[in-house]
Amino acid sequence: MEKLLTVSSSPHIHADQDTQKVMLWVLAALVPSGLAGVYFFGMRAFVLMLVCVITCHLSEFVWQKLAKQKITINDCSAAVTGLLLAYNLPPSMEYWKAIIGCIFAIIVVKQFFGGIGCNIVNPALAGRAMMVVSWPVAMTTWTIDGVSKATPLALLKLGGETVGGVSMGMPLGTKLPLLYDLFIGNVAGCVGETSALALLIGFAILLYKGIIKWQIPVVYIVTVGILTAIFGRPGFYEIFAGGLFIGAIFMATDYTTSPMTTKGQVIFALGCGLITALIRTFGGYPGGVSFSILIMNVTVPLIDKFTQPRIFGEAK
Amino acid sequence: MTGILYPALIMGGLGLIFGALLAFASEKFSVKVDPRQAEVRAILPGANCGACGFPGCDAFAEAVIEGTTEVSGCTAATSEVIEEIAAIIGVEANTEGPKVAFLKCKGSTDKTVENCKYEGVMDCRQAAIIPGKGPTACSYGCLGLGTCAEVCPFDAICIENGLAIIDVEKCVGCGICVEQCPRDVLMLVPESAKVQVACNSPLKGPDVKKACSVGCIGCTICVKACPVQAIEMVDSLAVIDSSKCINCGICALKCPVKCISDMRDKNLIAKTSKAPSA
Amino acid sequence: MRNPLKLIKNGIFTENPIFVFVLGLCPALATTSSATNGFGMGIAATMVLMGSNVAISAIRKIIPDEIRIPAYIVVIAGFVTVIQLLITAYAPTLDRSLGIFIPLIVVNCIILARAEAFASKNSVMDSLFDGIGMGLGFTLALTFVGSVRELLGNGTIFAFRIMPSAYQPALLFILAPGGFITLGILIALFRYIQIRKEECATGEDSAYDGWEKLGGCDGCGLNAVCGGGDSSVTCTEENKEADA
Amino acid sequence: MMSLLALFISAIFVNNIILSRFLGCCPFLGVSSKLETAKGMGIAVIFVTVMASLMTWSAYEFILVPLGLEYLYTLSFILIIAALVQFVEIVLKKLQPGLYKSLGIFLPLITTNCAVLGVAVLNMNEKYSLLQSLVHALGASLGFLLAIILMAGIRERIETNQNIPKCMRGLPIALITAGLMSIAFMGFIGIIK
Amino acid sequence: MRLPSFCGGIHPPQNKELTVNKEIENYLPTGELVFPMAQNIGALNEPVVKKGDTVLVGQKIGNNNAFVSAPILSSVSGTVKDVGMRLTSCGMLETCVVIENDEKYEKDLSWIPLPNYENNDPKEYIARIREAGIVGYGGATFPTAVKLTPPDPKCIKWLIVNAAECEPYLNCDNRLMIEEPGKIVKGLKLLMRLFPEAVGVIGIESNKPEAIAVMKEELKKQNAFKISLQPLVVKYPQGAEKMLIEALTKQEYVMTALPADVGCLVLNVRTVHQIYEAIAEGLPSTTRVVTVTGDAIVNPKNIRVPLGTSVRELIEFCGGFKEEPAKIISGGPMMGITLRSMEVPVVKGTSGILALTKKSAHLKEEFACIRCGRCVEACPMGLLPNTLNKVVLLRDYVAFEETGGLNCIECGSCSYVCPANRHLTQTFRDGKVTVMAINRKAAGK
Amino acid sequence: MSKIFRLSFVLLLITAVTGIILGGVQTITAEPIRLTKEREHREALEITLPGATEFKMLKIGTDPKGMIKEINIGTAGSELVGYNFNVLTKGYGGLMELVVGIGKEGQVKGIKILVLNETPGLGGEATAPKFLNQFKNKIVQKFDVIKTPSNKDTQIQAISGATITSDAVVDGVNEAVDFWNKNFKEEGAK
Ligand SMILES: Cc1cc2nc3c(=O)[nH]c(=O)nc-3n(C[C@H](O)[C@H](O)[C@H](O)COP(=O)(O)O)c2cc1C
Ligand SMILES: Cc1cc2nc3c(=O)[nH]c(=O)nc-3n(C[C@H](O)[C@H](O)[C@H](O)COP(=O)(O)O)c2cc1C
Ligand SMILES: Cc1cc2nc3c(=O)[nH]c(=O)nc-3n(C[C@H](O)[C@H](O)[C@H](O)COP(=O)(O)O)c2cc1C
Ligand SMILES: Cc1cc2nc3c(=O)[nH]c(=O)nc-3n(C[C@H](O)[C@H](O)[C@H](O)CO)c2cc1C
Ligand code: SF4
Ligand code: SF4
Ligand code: SF4
Ligand code: SF4
Ligand code: FES
Repeated sequence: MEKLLTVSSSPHIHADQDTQKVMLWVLAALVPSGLAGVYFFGMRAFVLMLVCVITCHLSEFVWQKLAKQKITINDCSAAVTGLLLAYNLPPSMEYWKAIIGCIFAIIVVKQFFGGIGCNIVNPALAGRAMMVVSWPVAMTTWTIDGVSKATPLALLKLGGETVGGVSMGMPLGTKLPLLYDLFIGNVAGCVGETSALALLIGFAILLYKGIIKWQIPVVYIVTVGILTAIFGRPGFYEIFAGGLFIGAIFMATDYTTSPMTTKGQVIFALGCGLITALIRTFGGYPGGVSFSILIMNVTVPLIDKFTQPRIFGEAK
Repeated sequence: MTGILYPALIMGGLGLIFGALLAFASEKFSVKVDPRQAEVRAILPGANCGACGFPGCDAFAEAVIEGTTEVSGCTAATSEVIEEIAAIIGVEANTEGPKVAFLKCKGSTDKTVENCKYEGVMDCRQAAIIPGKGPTACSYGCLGLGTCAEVCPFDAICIENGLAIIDVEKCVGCGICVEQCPRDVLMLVPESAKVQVACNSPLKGPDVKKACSVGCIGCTICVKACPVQAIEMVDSLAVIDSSKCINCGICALKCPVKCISDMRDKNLIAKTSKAPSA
Repeated sequence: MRNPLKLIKNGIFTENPIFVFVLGLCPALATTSSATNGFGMGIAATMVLMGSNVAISAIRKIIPDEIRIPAYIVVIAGFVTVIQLLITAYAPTLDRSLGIFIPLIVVNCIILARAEAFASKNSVMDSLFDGIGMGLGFTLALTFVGSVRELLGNGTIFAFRIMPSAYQPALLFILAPGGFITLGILIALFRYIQIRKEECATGEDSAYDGWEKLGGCDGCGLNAVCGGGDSSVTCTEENKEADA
Repeated sequence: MMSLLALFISAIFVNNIILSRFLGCCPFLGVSSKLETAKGMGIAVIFVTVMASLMTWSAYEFILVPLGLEYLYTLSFILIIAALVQFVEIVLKKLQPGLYKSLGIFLPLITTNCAVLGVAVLNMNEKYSLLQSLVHALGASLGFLLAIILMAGIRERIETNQNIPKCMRGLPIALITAGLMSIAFMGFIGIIK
Repeated sequence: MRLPSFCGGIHPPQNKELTVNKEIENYLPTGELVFPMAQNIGALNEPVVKKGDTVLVGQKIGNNNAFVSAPILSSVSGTVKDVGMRLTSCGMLETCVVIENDEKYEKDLSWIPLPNYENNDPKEYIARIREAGIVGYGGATFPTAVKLTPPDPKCIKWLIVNAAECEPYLNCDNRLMIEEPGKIVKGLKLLMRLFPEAVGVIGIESNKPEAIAVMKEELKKQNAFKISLQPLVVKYPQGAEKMLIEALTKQEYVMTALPADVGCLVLNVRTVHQIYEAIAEGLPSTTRVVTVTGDAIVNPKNIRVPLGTSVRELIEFCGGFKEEPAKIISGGPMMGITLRSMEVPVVKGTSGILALTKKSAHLKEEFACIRCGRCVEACPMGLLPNTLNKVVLLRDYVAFEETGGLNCIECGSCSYVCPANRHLTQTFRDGKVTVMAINRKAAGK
Repeated sequence: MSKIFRLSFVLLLITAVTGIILGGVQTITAEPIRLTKEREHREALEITLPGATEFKMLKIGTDPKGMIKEINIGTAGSELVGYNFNVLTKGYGGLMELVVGIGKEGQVKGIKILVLNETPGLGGEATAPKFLNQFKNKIVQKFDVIKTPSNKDTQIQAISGATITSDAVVDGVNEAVDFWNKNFKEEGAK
């Protein structure tokens, strides 16, 4: 024989998809909201994204080198983490804080647990939560063009309850933005979370390419809408505010930290929705998306355990 | 004074009550635990290798005490240890001579023919389920993907040139590698048996030759050469009966393809004992 | 009597209660939000440890096995209360920042573990030095963890500003999660150094599996109390001789 | 001041005894590698904590306070807990070997569990009534159960992971996991005002 | 209307167009023919000829009297050149009878149609099927005579013809239905005499419109009112027995049960076809239709080949390679096995010869599982492939069994979809083999 | 039976001895502890009500919200200086206890935070003079929290990132002021 034949176990063909392609599609789906972010918040937002993506990649590379592991930065998952983390930061965030957040996300949350696929909570969200806890002021300050603004959710929170009748020092006459502005993203908020429109375009891309299924985002968003309405807040307005869209579409759907089966995913999304609505209505933070997803991430092993598929032929 | 009396009284009272309660309870509800179990556990090698068939050394110790298993069940224990255990539980130990693992294959990469490329999980057991029981030309020899090295709890095996090399100093004869090897090319042999056939192929000479230059071709020269008739042919593979073998090494000298190992052979000893631990 | 220096060194390095045994985690996590607190806690625990070790060693012969645990606990709790009273009287600020964790020294696993594993088997003097060693190990570990957390989370160590003022401290580290994470990373580092040391010593890859084992029952530290004491954890005479 | 329900919920989630109060960390880390055992430990802790709260509250209110011996609380609480635990253990071993096999083996570990004494001391410090003490004890120990079960679920998943650096396997990674859980649980802050 | 199907499954590109319109050609080999003695599940055959014997087409050259076995018949006339070890498609040297072809194709004249077969006791069919060496051509090569003797023939309610041919690339069943539908329907009718309670169902994936039309026509022509034809969703592995039964009868059965337990018997198209030929035409199992295809083949074809023909001859018959093949596969791309040499014979189980270039034979590195859940979704058996993969690699075979690993039908759907390119199915093969070995050992003890 | 007796006796011995020792230590430390407590208490009162030299605890009347824990009246000689209010208020991390000193005219003379469970670096900054001094010497019916620098007497700028804590402190102060207005205003004006 001229050249040796390859022997292997079946199957011998493979779907035209691999980890890298999946991640590249997620990045592609994130482009519209990135553009919206740059449009509304200026070039600083772009630099912030760049800083985060580069830091994430670099820290993954350095760690894998140090730990003498296989270098897997080609799979681009670090880029997804970095970009999503950047999208979750206020545009005025200092770069060095963002860098620390990225390092935390990649090294502590992802690589300590064994790298891609092994982490137990969403790295980008854990990075963000770490930053919220560490620098709460910076993480809740929204300065656009040097003017401090309030996010729609913060305003909602004030509208919902007046703390001891104290005016929270908002510039006088601040009103809730119009639903239209909220939808296209012309409001204060994190770099990539404001434009529901751009995020929906990303959602469409992901659905079309079969990267994610519709269940988690839809169930999550609908649950939040219904529950907040029940809790006496403007449910429909509510779902476009804050990080719900980016969380539901891009972060709750992270493969590694969401359940494997559709049933499990629905339970997961319901849980996220419930906790988000609770935190938004009663909690100490105006937005509860990141913490809700993190809390539900922790329960994923148990959800997985109790929603195993039924083995063919076996009684339920 | 009450500042000292009261606490003393109260605490003393509490102590009295609880002391009585506990003493009463421990008397009334006492359950016997066998202290020998801890003793046995303490002298076991503690590798938790599971070769004894129990889920770890603790379970083995319990079984020994209960008498549900042989004292010598721990393959990792030296005979002294086994005797010690036997002394603890008061039975006669039944110790055979120590055994070590032996690889019935000499087909290193330079001695065998490569007839395909393998793609898949780099593990002998996984490779052995592809057609031909794995990617090597000979379906009986060592695959060299190192499953045995990975499972050996004593780090006694390393892979060199596509062959598993056993460090007889480290090997305790637990047999785990033998069990895990998908090609059944490892076996446990008495440590004292120094001469072994290092081939596992039952195929006829010409077929063996096609795949490997050091395989047993079934020429029966060794059978004839053996002064004590310890060798017989099984399916054109020479098999040495270690209970008859007197370690004379004549067969190893006579074998035309040199597939009989004499472990006293200088080169070989040098090689196995300095084998780096993986 | 054994070499007191050796006993002390043993407590600080070889058998460091926090980094090796991973015992007494609650105070190690709760009171290390600053170096001062960690240090204070460590000293308080050291006092109790010394006292209880000595006392238990002294009365070890008269305590029947059945009531061993209650008896030890009473002795320990006695010392804790004494320390507590003293602190309230003479160091009220410390009292306030350590809060509930002073009475909780009673249940600090290290103290009972040392009582069980060491004091109940060894002479008074040895037990004293063991108590000092263990206490110092505990104090050093706590102070170290506290310093790291304070540095990152407040920019200071023992309230001295170290970080440049441009550094806005990451509050995370002085809050609950920071405690877990810092301790986890520090223990991992400690182990890493141990593994490296072993590799250097033997020139081989380490078979340092003790760590893995520590994750199980053996690592629980309550082991000594629950009766499943592993001979490799306790500090018995034979071990020491083998050490020497 | 707080309604009982608020007290209960906050003891489980907001002031989770492990993730925000750091009480009972040793068993939390030591006994959480398997879901089954974690469950056993959690249930045993519930039982002992509630019993101990009842007894320590009574001892404090009826013995120590009348005699002005409040400073002896540490000593008497721990004595009560230790004796209680040991007594229950001995009795269980003899009378209910089945239950002992599933729960009893955790009992000795509980004596030195900060959570039990911690809850008793907190009850005293916060001047809870008997009912409040019991609700608080139940909530706190349920919080322990919740945390340890979640932890065990996670650890079963990461336990066998060969990619975790060697020096991090076992306890260090469990501690970091606890840290991440604790970050997540910070989301509950403020829900109960 | 929604076509019936099953849960899970995948949609690999079909690639059937390479040979879908190629009529079945006959090929008569020129070189020596090799007949491995192991060509069916069950007992191994013993050679019943010696070197130097002359044999005729249809003459028995290997036999075993065990219940689960099927004899091996020569497909050519000539002399026995050797009885010895030859490389076979399973990659090992195995006992084979090698026959020097005299190219005369003289028939063994004892092979005649079963007399009066349309009216006599159908039990006689079974003996004929066995003598004709018929095994399942669907891939598992289970001796058909055994399959047709369930403990209680009355309990069989469905006689299912598996014409799904869900494997990409392959077209042999499809072409057979288009070209010789009569024999298939007649064969099924004969079989239905064996099972008076049963109705016949032919399940065809809807991507074979021509075959569906032809078969429908044929059913009408033959007035086969107890036989129905059911188009099925195009989805792999629609042809797997369990999935087919679920699609057609809405019944599931556990791993340890047999189709007969839910009143079904499943036979491949060619099996039914061959049964008819054996009974009505006196033609034993000596040939089979093979699809030779793949992007490395110059001229892909469907060929009727005498068993024992070497793969190299077939490929040369198809014009050889236009590009260096990376893999040559016996069977389909999902379940087939790779050959390490072309010098192996076509056997009863060879449904296709597939030569894939490097491009289409996906050769990529394995990465860490990202828990995407695709494998779970794809698994038609409701298993957790990523978990099973993990436990096998940790050698925790007990966990493998407990997690239901033995249910795996090795369909390869999970590996196909895995974006991390994990070799899932491979590890399950090892898991199944090992667990079964352990259980056998335990049972033996 | 003798075993039970022996065990109980040993335990009795140990506990009793411990009890005696503790009793002893307690007797010794009781006085310093009392003194420390008293000193701290007095310090807090002095800081919040500069000028006063003697303090007397008042019986609390009716406080509908239950926020006022203790009231002291501060005098210098026979001269009334003002009142100290120990107020409980609910912050971010739990209960806070403040001492608010209110002078004769109703001006806030000083604030000290006794119990604080807020986050260090955030709510923890409530003890900083920068924040507390905003109240000093203001006579206001009711303070408000704002987030920008204040320009009115009634406005208190919140600690950045800790609105809840700021609210809590202001609430507490307001409560004290309110109580003073209702009960002591006349007296003070006298
Ligand atoms: C060991 C074994 C025993 C079998 N026994 C029977 C049987 O008694 N009756 C029957 O109808 N089929 C029997 N079968 C056939 C199977 O049900 C099935 O039809 C055959 O394995 C082919 O299925 P496949 O190609 O989907 O793998 C048996 C198969 C095997 C492997
Ligand atoms: C994954 C999988 C796919 C299969 N696909 C087909 C198929 O497309 N066509 C077919 O006839 N048999 C297929 N089979 C085999 C059938 O399960 C079954 O064995 C066969 O139809 C029984 O008929 P036979 O005994 O005549 O071969 C497949 C089996 C498996 C496990
Ligand atoms: C870890 C952490 C600690 C916090 N501690 C406090 C605190 O001590 N006091 C407080 O009022 N708010 C605290 N917060 C709440 C947030 O800062 C909250 O967003 C803030 O009260 C409202 O923002 P604002 O003050 O800028 O309006 C904390 C938040 C986090 C994440
Ligand atoms: C649909 C999808 C969503 C993702 N979401 C996140 C995310 O929210 N945060 C993140 O760090 N990585 C995300 N990733 C990237 C990657 O899965 C993640 O880094 C893994 O958790 C690493 O193990 C996502 C990937 C995909 C395919
Ligand atoms: S001896 Fe067996 S297990 Fe070891 S490398 Fe060779 S084939 Fe693999
Ligand atoms: S080489 Fe084999 S028999 Fe020897 S110790 Fe290792 S696993 Fe056991
Ligand atoms: S190969 Fe097995 S596990 Fe994978 S999809 Fe098929 S049946 Fe499921
Ligand atoms: S398809 Fe692959 S990557 Fe996805 S869960 Fe399964 S094994 Fe993991
Ligand atoms: S120190 Fe709290 S449980 Fe160990």
